[in-house]
Amino acid sequence: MESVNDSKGKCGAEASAQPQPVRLDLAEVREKLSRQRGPEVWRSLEELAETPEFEEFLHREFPRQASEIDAVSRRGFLQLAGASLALAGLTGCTKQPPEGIVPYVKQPEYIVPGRPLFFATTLVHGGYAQGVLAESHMGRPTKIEGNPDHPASLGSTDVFAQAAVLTLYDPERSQSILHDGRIATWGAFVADLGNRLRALQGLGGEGVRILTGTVTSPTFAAQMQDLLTRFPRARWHQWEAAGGHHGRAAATRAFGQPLATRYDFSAARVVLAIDSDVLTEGPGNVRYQRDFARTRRVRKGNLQMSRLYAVESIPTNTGTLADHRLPLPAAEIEAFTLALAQAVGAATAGGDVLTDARARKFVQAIAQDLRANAGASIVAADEYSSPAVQVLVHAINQALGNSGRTVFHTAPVDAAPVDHVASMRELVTDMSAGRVELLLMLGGVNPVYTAPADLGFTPALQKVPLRVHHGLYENETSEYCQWHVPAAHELESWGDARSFDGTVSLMQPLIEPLYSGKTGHEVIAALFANRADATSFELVQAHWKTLLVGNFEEAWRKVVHDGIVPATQLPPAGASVDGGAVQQAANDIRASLQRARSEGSNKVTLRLRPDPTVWDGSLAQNVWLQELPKPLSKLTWDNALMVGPATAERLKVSHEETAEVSWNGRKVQAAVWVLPGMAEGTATLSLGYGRRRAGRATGLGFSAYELRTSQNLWNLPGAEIRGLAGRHDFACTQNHHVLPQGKRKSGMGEDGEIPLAGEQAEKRHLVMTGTLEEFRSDPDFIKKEREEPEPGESLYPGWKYEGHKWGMAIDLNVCTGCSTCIVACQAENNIPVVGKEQVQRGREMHWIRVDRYYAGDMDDPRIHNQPVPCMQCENAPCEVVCPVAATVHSDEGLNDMVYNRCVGTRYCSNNCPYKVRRFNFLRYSDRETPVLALLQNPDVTVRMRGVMEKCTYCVQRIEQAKIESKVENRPIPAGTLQTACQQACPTQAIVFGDINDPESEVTRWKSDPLSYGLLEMLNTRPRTTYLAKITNPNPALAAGQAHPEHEERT
Amino acid sequence: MQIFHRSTNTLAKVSIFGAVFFIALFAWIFSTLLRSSYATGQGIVLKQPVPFSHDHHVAGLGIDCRYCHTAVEVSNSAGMPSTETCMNCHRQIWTNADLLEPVRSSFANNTPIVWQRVHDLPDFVYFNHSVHVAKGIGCASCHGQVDRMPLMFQQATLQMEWCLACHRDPGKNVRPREEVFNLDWEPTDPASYKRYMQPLPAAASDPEWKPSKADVQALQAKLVKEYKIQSLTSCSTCHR
Amino acid sequence: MATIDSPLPKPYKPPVVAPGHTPGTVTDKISSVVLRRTPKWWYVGFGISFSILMMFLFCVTYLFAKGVGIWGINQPVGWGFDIINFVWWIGIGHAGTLISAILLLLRQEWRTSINRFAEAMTLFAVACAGMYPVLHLGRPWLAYWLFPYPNTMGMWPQFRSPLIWDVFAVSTYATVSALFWYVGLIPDLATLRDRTRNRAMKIAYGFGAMGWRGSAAHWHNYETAYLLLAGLATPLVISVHTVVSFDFAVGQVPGWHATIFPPYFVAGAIYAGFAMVLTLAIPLRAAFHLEDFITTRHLQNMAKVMLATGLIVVYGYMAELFFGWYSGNIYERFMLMNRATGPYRFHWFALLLCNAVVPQLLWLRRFRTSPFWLFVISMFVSVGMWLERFIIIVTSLHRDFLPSSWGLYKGTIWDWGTFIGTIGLFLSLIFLFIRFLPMISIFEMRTIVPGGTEGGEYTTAPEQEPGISTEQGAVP
Amino acid sequence: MKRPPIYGLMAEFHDSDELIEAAYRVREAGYTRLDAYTPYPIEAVAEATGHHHSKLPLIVLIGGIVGALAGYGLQYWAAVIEYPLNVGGRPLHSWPAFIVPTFEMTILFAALSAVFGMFFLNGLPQPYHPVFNVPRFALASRDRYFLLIDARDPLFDREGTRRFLADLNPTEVNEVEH
Repeated sequence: MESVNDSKGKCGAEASAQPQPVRLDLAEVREKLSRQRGPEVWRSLEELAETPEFEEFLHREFPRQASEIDAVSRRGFLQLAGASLALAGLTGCTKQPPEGIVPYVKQPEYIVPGRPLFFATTLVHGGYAQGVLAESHMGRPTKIEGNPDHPASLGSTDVFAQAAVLTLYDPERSQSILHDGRIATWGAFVADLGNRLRALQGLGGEGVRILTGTVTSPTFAAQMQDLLTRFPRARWHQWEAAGGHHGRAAATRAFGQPLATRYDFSAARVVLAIDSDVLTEGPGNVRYQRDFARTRRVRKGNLQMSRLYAVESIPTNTGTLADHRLPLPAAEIEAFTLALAQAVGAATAGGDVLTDARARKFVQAIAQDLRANAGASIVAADEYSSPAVQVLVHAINQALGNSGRTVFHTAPVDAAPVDHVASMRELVTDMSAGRVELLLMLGGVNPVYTAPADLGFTPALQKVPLRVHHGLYENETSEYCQWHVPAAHELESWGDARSFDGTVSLMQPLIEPLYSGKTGHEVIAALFANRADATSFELVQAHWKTLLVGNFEEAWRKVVHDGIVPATQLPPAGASVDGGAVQQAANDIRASLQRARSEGSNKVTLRLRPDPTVWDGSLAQNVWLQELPKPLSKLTWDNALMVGPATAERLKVSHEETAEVSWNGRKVQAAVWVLPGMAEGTATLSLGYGRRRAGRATGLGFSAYELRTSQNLWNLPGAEIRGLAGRHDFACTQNHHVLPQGKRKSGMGEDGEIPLAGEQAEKRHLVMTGTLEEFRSDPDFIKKEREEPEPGESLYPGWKYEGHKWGMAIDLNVCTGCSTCIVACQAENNIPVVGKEQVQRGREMHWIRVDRYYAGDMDDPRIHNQPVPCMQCENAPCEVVCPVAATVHSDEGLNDMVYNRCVGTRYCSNNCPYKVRRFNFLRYSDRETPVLALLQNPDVTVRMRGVMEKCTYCVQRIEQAKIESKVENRPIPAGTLQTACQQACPTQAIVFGDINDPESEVTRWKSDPLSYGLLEMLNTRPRTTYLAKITNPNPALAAGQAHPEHEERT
Repeated sequence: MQIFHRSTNTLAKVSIFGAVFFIALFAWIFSTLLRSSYATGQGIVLKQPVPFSHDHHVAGLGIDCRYCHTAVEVSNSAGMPSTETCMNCHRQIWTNADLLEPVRSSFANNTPIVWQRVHDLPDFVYFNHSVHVAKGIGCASCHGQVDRMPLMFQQATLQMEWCLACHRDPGKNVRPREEVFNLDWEPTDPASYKRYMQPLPAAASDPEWKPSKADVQALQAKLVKEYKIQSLTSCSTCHR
Repeated sequence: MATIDSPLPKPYKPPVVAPGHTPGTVTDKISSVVLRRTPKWWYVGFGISFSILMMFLFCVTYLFAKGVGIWGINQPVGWGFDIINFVWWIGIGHAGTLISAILLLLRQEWRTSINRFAEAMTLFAVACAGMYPVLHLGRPWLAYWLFPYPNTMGMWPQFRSPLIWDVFAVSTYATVSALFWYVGLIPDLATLRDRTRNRAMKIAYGFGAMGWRGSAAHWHNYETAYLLLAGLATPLVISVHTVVSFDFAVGQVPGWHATIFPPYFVAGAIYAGFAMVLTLAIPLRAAFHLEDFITTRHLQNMAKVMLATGLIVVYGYMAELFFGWYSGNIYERFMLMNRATGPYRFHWFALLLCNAVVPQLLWLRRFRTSPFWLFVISMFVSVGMWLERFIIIVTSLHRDFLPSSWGLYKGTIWDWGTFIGTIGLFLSLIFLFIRFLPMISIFEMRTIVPGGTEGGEYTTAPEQEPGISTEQGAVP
Repeated sequence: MKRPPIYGLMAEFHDSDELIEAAYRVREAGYTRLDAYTPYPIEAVAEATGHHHSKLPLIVLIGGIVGALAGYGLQYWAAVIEYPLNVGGRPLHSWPAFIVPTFEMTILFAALSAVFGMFFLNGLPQPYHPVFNVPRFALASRDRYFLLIDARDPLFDREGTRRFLADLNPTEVNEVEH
């Protein structure tokens, strides 16, 4: 497509201009290195990385702790030039600059100028597939939606999928093949490696090693098989930093083979999450959320509701939804699991392992509840629990007869289910022994940064004569490689991958590779099958030619169209847990419990987790994810060493204080963040930060990998935390600010603001809650709490809205706080990213936010999530005060915001009781970088400096739907008009529609007795309303754990 | 002692009225400038790579608008013809006219022709062709008698007040859907009037009869009803 | 007050003008200030103020280049120094018109010697205030959209918005006080025209005097016009700060949405205004030896007005607290608790100290009659009134309805630069004024000295005031 | 009537009472075209010279009314007729909100008509005036009081009037050139 080619040219030119400085720096170094080899020189490279110049350069690349005065000038995209350009931008009566029209030379028949197209394709995260529909405007992918036909999506997505488009256009992506830091050609690359390989081929590929992440792509697997037959002595290693290591180990122990486990939450009446965020993390999370939500939608007619227990050491989104949440230290959780296993007869009873009375009470109650719902319950522990715990969990599910009903064990989903840790260890030993001639690292793996610290990967790597790195970005690893090959983004390439349940879905390109990236398929084919010109299209199609049944052309066409290959879901495998393994697990737990309990009180268990937004660090350069407030902590642009208030007290460390974490002689510095709800004696630090070579993400946060060893991937018992004097400025979007005096009260934000906020939130009935029991006994119990003013209370008569009357309802009962809506909104509405320094000043731009409130005891708080978009008030306080009528009501009751009329008094924002308006204090939207222009949604104005903006209910979608209905002279079909947040929401917690239509879903929700509006007593008459959060406590526990909501409303 | 000359008295008095007069004058100049073709680009012919004549192709050869502007009925953009569209004919005719060299080379080298946009709305305005066409707003209503334009120019001011004028009273510009692409359609032409207006006024039987202003308004009122045309002046109708 | 005779034996009241003055002497004395050679300290003072003004221009340039993001404002706190300063200056800009208009209607002859520069101060304060509504805009180059004028967009201002009311109120106020001031100046300009020996100045003053010659007929229309203007300015001056208070009272925010605001703001304005008049009058009086005309009587009366309005303001605070408690509205209550215990508690206590505690000293004559103490106290009041606006705007906004959106505000160096910069502008204008125009209304002074029709009060001062240096009028 | 050789005769007095006294005498003598000049407004002088009513209040009243109508009219037309918009669910004609600008417009127009009305009635600006030809008239803006008899007065007689004025014991009598 011409337009694409054309744009591609531009971007190439522009973007290669941008990161020039770093290239040059390293180029010089590499030159030196290429002349004389040897470890000492490499060390000098690391030294260079520490030099002030380099540091200084990094800071230029991504400024941090910007000071008061020139904070602004430091922000790259705010040059004066820009400002003056902006002046000419949106003003009412300026003369337009001349504009060209570039029509096609030959117009593809399927393209209608101005109309978007949707293509089914696949995005891969941690090796697992999520089927998506990509929206393409004139050949530019601009937005990702879920693929309704795909089992891992059902039309929704997670945050990573939503943010994928940004990575696609990211000007920081590596843009050309590099040889020793100098730009080289694909031909040269193939030639160079070809020579080496020919030499090695004689030896059957001795010394050829390939390192990838988790691979589920059938085509790629087949290619590897073929490769290993041609090069029998070559080895394929895998390292997925945040992969399913414990899970695989546990399965192998329990079933003798690395079976995969998946759940069917729609069939579960009782769910117990053991130290696991099973609902919102992992390959199946979107599907799981959808299924689980189905069992929680309490409405007037429908009082069926599942029950969720969460026993966890770290507060999770799953925990926030739980009817009963029990915070326990990691070791105690293991004990808890053992006790539970004994209680349900999954493990042989033998001595009470629990010391905590409350835990004991929980075990009894839960066990009873589980037994009562045998076969219709799920006990879930995820990757981060020890294998022993997971073995017991398998046993428990089996004992309860859940296996095969709600819990399914299938053949492994990944193509080569090896133990990644072992695989890495083998690789490193061979490298250090000099047995590796050529190491080919595919798919953006970054072992220099992510490999277990104890293996000593980096020094070993330097013993390998030829090192090749292939990935989207240059990173710590590519720095150590002679060859770097840019990878093609999923949206640029053909491919295939399996989702959590094994279903294969197809990947098709929406745009030619912007930065001439190559897919893994192509690299393998070029190097090992002598097919330098083979395209991934040919390779993928060739692979499926034999496998698709029926007429290939039709079948292929259908597969490409639907995005999924039919009947590829993995069937449940009958598997039984080995009794010995259970016994073994029990003993292990007893042993570790011994150790834990004998331990000194100054020790904590440090738990490592993948970061909720940047995952294992591979997404660090995606600024949407960086600026996305992390669930619960609401941190942006950083990770932190999280501890509970009590623990912080005990360890004498305070909020935002830098501290030293030491474990087994390894030390890391990190800043402390006091997080309510953390279990006593537990600390957590997420992976993915402290990158040394990651463009704009360089130097953000603290690297957890330096503590992570092959033995302890997730749990580091007996870690020590020592407070240092220093301070770290975090950027948090809720109840946390840089204080006037720059001082901090220990923990809990300024002057203990966080508990105060929680207390006020409950006083003000912002999140209305109740129990299923209350609802059953009096369906109107929420109504009675509402402070809705009488219709006649206003001096003025109300407005009548004929025709459409748009409204939205949000079901707090199923909102997990996963924050997908935020990124979806950002992508749909061209919402700019403002950067850490501006977030610290409280200027983030997200149109929808997820409010989080803690109430009660800060060590075991009640946690509420509440998504807050614009309320589209009928009596909008913002409109009355706008002097220029830049925000007024539409005939359909939308609170229109007209950017081009706004003069920026900010009066509307001051007067908005919901504080949902966002102001362009500076020039936030990047108009300099051409490639980012391709990302913009053409149906939404890109806002300039000095104007107000806010949620519009995706008015561009509304207008499009209306126009189509008018042109085709038919009503808008039900369910076709969705807002971006609604469409992306995995639990379908958001519905939007026409309130004047009695049949519409939104009308039904709003007429439910659980429906209420935020701050109704202000008589703003919000169009966005909420459904109260209903919990289903276990009577046996409710007594003990007097349910908060009672006193809350008395 | 005397400081000022006699004449200053008159001068001083006049200057007071003069001030008022000058303020008024500047206000008038300002508002005319804002509406001048300098500010609006109205009536200005832009230099195009190929001096394409709508006059020749539409009036002369009778090519329908939609032959080139293919998307006008289905999309917000009317769509610009691809080089291929031009070549469909110019493979056969005027195959070596110098004027058409850019077209041929574009087709040969597969490089798009870059036209100058004549009707250029600000980026914060979202206009949709398909809905206007569907509601019976003729091309001529905004683009003027394109078939009388040897070289294309912008006929209307395209200023907000101009859009509003029609959005507040769409009846003025509505015409039968069948006539949307007929650039010369005349509401007062008896033949066409009789075709679309039911019931006809009694006088219409008279062969000499011509529809009066009132008759035309009656027709437009009928169409507005029939096409369910609303007066849309909400901001989000155009600004998103 | 001064002229109302009480049945009780009259206590000693210092005269409004020291004895021994005649129309001639007052004319010479006051015009001499303008006609004499410029004193050294004037250059120094003006130089300093002007350089501050230059710094202001620098800040504004940077502001226009970068955007309001260079200030400390943020999501919950959308208004900061910009609107605080606006309200503060507008408040200060009330004393002048009040003194000249209301006191004129009340026949307070003591106003005569202070009204002229009080009016000037009003104009300059309004000029400073008037800039902020433009500066605080995200897109200041579009400020003209706030005025109703026919445009190609077919758009008009949104007349329900208090900001539009501000536009009308402030521009009207600026115009009317300018006219009032100028009309008052005409006869004095004539005086200067006849006094100055410098040809250029003669023309300049003559131009301003419009050929005024003190004809009886003219005086008659003139007096009528002046009286009518006073009558119009009085409701106007009250309306202006009422409208400014609407900016907040019309809002929903707890701490803004209060019916007490209009009276409480007006009182506050007068309070601040008189404070500023004193802050200027006391040094000027000393610098130009005007003790004869700005006597302790004036200082006392102004002090009394300050005390009275100060008490009204304090009543406003009390009322707010009471409403907060009595309404039982949890948002109101929280807002007040937050003022007293939240992150800005120190500002709040400082405010109470400056506005409520310190001015109570004015109950004592010793402080009322001591220029030094009056100067100090009025400084306190000026600071206090600025803090009051800070409390109203910032502490109300930073923690409003949704605890999730709470924030903090802190002015940046640019906020301070702009604020101090406007003070530079203000002082520069004041310096120019005292240099080139009579800072006391000469013709009105003539009316109250012996020989003047209304005559002075012949109460004798206990100690004789220093003699007057008369300078012969310029008669060729 | 042909232009008399001089503009008139001007007598200078030392204080206001003498001036008032003189003014009455002049009018008793039947002079009608006379004017007095004083350093500050003196009601009695206005009475004496017969200038004691002004049309200004009426002008101001009219100005005020026009302002009020213009103010309210503008708002009503813009908000209800020209571009009716639903602003925060308030009715198009939200009269309470329209009061403030109306009031301000009233004051503005009234004030403007007061000032310009005064200029108009006083015939200002008039930088040149014959009286300035009398050197000592500069003191009229200090502490001297002047009485002028216009030469166009029917009773005016250059010598006679001069003598008549001299009898009112002024400090001097001056002829005023055109």
